[in-house]
Amino acid sequence: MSQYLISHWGWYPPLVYTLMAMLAASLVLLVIAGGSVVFIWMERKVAGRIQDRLGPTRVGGKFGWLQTIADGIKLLSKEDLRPEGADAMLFRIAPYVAFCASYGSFIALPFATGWVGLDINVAVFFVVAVLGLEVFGVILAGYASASKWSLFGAMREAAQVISYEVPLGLCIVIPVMIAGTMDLTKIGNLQSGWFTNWYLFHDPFTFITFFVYYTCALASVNRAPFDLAEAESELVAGFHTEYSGLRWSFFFMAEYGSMFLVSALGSILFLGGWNGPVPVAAWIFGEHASQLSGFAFVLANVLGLMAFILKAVLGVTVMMWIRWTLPRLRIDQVITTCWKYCTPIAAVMFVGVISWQLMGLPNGGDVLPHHEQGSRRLPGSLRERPFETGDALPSANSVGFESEHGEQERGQVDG
Amino acid sequence: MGNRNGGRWMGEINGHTVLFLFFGILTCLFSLAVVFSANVVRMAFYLILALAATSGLHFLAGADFVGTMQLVLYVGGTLVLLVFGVMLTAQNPFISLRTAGGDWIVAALVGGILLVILVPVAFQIGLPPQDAGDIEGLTQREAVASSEPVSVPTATRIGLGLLGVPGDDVSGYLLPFEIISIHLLVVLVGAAYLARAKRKVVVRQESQNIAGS
Amino acid sequence: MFDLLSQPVGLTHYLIVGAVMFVAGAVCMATKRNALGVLMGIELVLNGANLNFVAFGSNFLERNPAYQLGLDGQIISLFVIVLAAAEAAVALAIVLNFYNNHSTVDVDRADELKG
Amino acid sequence: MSTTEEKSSENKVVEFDVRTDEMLVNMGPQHPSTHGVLRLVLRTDGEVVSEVTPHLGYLHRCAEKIGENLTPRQWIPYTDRMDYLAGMSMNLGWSLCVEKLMNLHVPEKARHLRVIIAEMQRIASHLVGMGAYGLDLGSFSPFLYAFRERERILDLFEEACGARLTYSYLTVGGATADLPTGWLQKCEAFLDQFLPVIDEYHALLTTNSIFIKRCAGIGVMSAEMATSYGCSGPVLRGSGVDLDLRRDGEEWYTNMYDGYAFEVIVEKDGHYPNDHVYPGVPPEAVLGDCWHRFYVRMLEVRQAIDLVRQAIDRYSAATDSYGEPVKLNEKLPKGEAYLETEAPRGQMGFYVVSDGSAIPYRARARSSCFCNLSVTSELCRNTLIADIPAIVGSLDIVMGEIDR
Repeated sequence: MSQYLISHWGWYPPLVYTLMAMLAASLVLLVIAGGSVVFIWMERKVAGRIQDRLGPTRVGGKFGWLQTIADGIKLLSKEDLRPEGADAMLFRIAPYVAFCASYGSFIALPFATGWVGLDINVAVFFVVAVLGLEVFGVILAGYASASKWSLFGAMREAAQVISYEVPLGLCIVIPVMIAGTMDLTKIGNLQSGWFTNWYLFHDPFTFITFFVYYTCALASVNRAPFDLAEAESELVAGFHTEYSGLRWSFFFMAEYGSMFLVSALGSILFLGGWNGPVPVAAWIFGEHASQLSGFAFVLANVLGLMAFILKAVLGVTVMMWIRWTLPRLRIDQVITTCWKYCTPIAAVMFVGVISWQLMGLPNGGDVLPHHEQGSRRLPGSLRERPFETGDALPSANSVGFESEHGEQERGQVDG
Repeated sequence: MGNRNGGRWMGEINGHTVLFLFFGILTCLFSLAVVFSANVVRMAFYLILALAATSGLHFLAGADFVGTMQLVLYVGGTLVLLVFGVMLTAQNPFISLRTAGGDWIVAALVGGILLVILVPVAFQIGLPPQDAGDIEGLTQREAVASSEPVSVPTATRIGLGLLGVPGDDVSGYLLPFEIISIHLLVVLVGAAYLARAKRKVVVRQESQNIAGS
Repeated sequence: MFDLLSQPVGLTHYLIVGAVMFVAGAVCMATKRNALGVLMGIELVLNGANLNFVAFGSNFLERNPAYQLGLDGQIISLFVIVLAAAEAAVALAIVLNFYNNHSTVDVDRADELKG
Repeated sequence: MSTTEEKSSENKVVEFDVRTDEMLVNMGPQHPSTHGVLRLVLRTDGEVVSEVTPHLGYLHRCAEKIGENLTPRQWIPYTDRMDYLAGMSMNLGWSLCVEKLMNLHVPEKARHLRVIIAEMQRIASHLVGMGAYGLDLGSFSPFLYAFRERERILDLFEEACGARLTYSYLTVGGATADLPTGWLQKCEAFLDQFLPVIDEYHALLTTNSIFIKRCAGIGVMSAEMATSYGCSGPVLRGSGVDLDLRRDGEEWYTNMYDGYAFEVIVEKDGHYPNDHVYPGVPPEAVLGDCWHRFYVRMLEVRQAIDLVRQAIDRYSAATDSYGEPVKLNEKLPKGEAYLETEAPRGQMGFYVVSDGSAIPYRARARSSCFCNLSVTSELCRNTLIADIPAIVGSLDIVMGEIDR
């Protein structure tokens, strides 16, 4: 489209590219904003049902589905207050920083094979990295508000998020290690076929890892019982105590964006991403979606997209369920949970998965036959051949890249 | 350089260029903002933005692993630490420490000289050779002057490089890697030790008596 | 020299951004009185240099193939990032210690050599 | 953190890592977890609170002064607004006090009616206390579960007296009206439905491991401390002091519970009466901590159910009157009377002095929550900020009663 505008209409190229980038960016923005509208509505409904009441019922008909929009309009029309002692510039910009971090990580999140904003081959890493930047928005908001409650919230958030990145990273490394790639699209496609191919069922260690991951993800996006940065019974509203109107809603959008993101990431890493529990697309089209083309590819991808969104939304729902059930931990208990429980467990799981792989024990994918003779059967480390020429590989093998399928792969390399 | 400034290049102003300009200008702007801002909290904020924009430049240069590392370690780790430090010491008299005018003049002078040295060097080194025949790899260069930021997997090769497996464009770095690992450990211990100042403070103990009874 | 904007992105572009960062960092180190400001200057200098390493190693840029660093550039910049993290931790510990003992973070006040 | 000299043998020297500065933080009067308009001034060093000073009086309405201008029956609605979560108990306390002055014995049926109402009110009040405590610890749903059941009690009260919050039902001489027909059946139906629901609360809060982590061992108050501060009610019994005015109070009050079988809810030898029904004390809990105060309330709810059931039987068996209230301007005998009753939050005392006219010369209330609140600064010293709501919430205060 850019090329068309330049060559046929003779537009000034930098302008065209800027416009195109802005167009794409606003599309993602709409997805996130729309997503958080749905999630906030969902949260109210879920909370209502959990608490034996109905939740919103009036605005927009029977299910109150316009309630969030109405609230959004109310928020838009609210006065944008700024405390007198606040650092004006930082106070204004902090919500956007938090939002941009949550928003930026969506760039690398694939929704189905090939349907991704930017196909980075270190996507897992990128998503976690950008999501981690959300902490700056919170810290700045807390500092700039010139309120002690906000400062408390900010300091808690900083301590908590930094701590939880360690076990979160360890948990993420495990599926990455099994897959042998950091490319989320590839990790997703490697789990195609029956649900036993999901890394959740890869071996007992990954099964536990998933729950550790979920706990850490919960903590890193500040959801109950780890929502200490905004603990309303202690810190009034924590870091966003002084915010009102639209700026406040940006924090909210960031929160719901991150919630979706971590559960989407979890579903790609452990729950097979866009692959359903049964290989439906493969039955219909005879091939896995990643190998299809044209209309069949789109159709299979739409199926996959639905499965993916379903899983991610399920993850978000469980987060809501947890929030409305459990009391809040204390900050020292949160940090203890991180360093005394999550980190050691994740480390043990890491070693466990390595041993499982090295010993060549059967994994989940062996229980039900894999549909395609695709890449899953290849050993992780050698799947992407690091060098085009085979001469470097003997040394690679000599440093311990052995696996059950090493023979086969080496044969290919030699040939 | 004039001979390269033809219509041929205009067509190659593309998304890559626009993004480069975006990130490059952001980087320069926020770096300068760090210098000219007096408030230490804002300086930290500008630094965060400058380094985040730098990681964008890394991505554009095809070094996506390094770019992500920059985000994780530098922006997400080091700078959070720095902001922590800023907030721990951010008492009113120290938030904005003014620099004397004389210092500014000297610094500007030194900085200007440095810039005057560096920029021409950048032009000399960075430019492609004028004479196409001079260098053997020219055709290859033409090929790699790519128009779109193509994602090339670098992480695997970097990882192997760090494990000491040399490849065709990477050397083995096992020893430096190990040294840095040890270094990090030493630094961690050292920092933890250093930060523990021996300040003695008296607190009342009633509550513990109560707890014990 | 000023038609850089009309050219595809090359090594020069990166080197200039790196130079600006480097100089900004150097000036920052020289002028800031807050110890943490000096630390930020160091980070800028390191990043300016880092950017150069990445640019030299990049296959993407219009450049003289004589300056081909390959992935070594990226690995070196990784080392720099890691070392910068370590350096920041130590420097921060020193600053905090200094703050504890002198109740200030003004480096101009750190002119006595006793414990 | 400026002093470094040792002041007394009680003090100890602590090494601090980072130089920090103390902050004064206002928790309240507008704060989600201060239960009304209580203002706590916290002196904190980071998350650690070194001193808590409660500030009162934001809800002061001169109720006692007003009591000197109204007849006792006219003052009943003002007692409703003291502990507005247990209006019936306030009415009862004042009525009994005035009856004591007048030496007026209520009929047998009125006595049992009062037990039914007072114990139902205790359930309703403890439900709020429990739900709000969940809120203080960040758990939202138990609050609504508690309110769901409380609504049904309020429905019953509404049926009996027409009001849902400020009842003015129990009054000098008995009650303003008899219980409507069918009320007892509804009440029994409620109790049958409510009893199994208590297990839900225990699952959501009492035995929840996060809940236990948050309150076990926090805000530990020894028995000596509790008695020396004049604490009462579940706060006192949570510290292991065996005192319940329903059993140990003045005869004028204990007469009301004559013939009722109940045990005072207090820990003896590591066990609570009836605690076999519910999960027992977790190993982390220390006698006198927040968890015990909470648990005592929960067990009192269970006990109140038994008491209501007994009272319903006796009420149905009684044949005399429900107790006609005295005239609105009934002359009071000259003299004075003081009576403490066991309200849900502790010993609620009323004091009346009469010079022989219909309007008391003095009307005073001794607040239970005021004494319970007075331990706050002692309990909250050197805790974390997050413990403040946990401790203050476990005292279950109502500012309306403290400020009056």
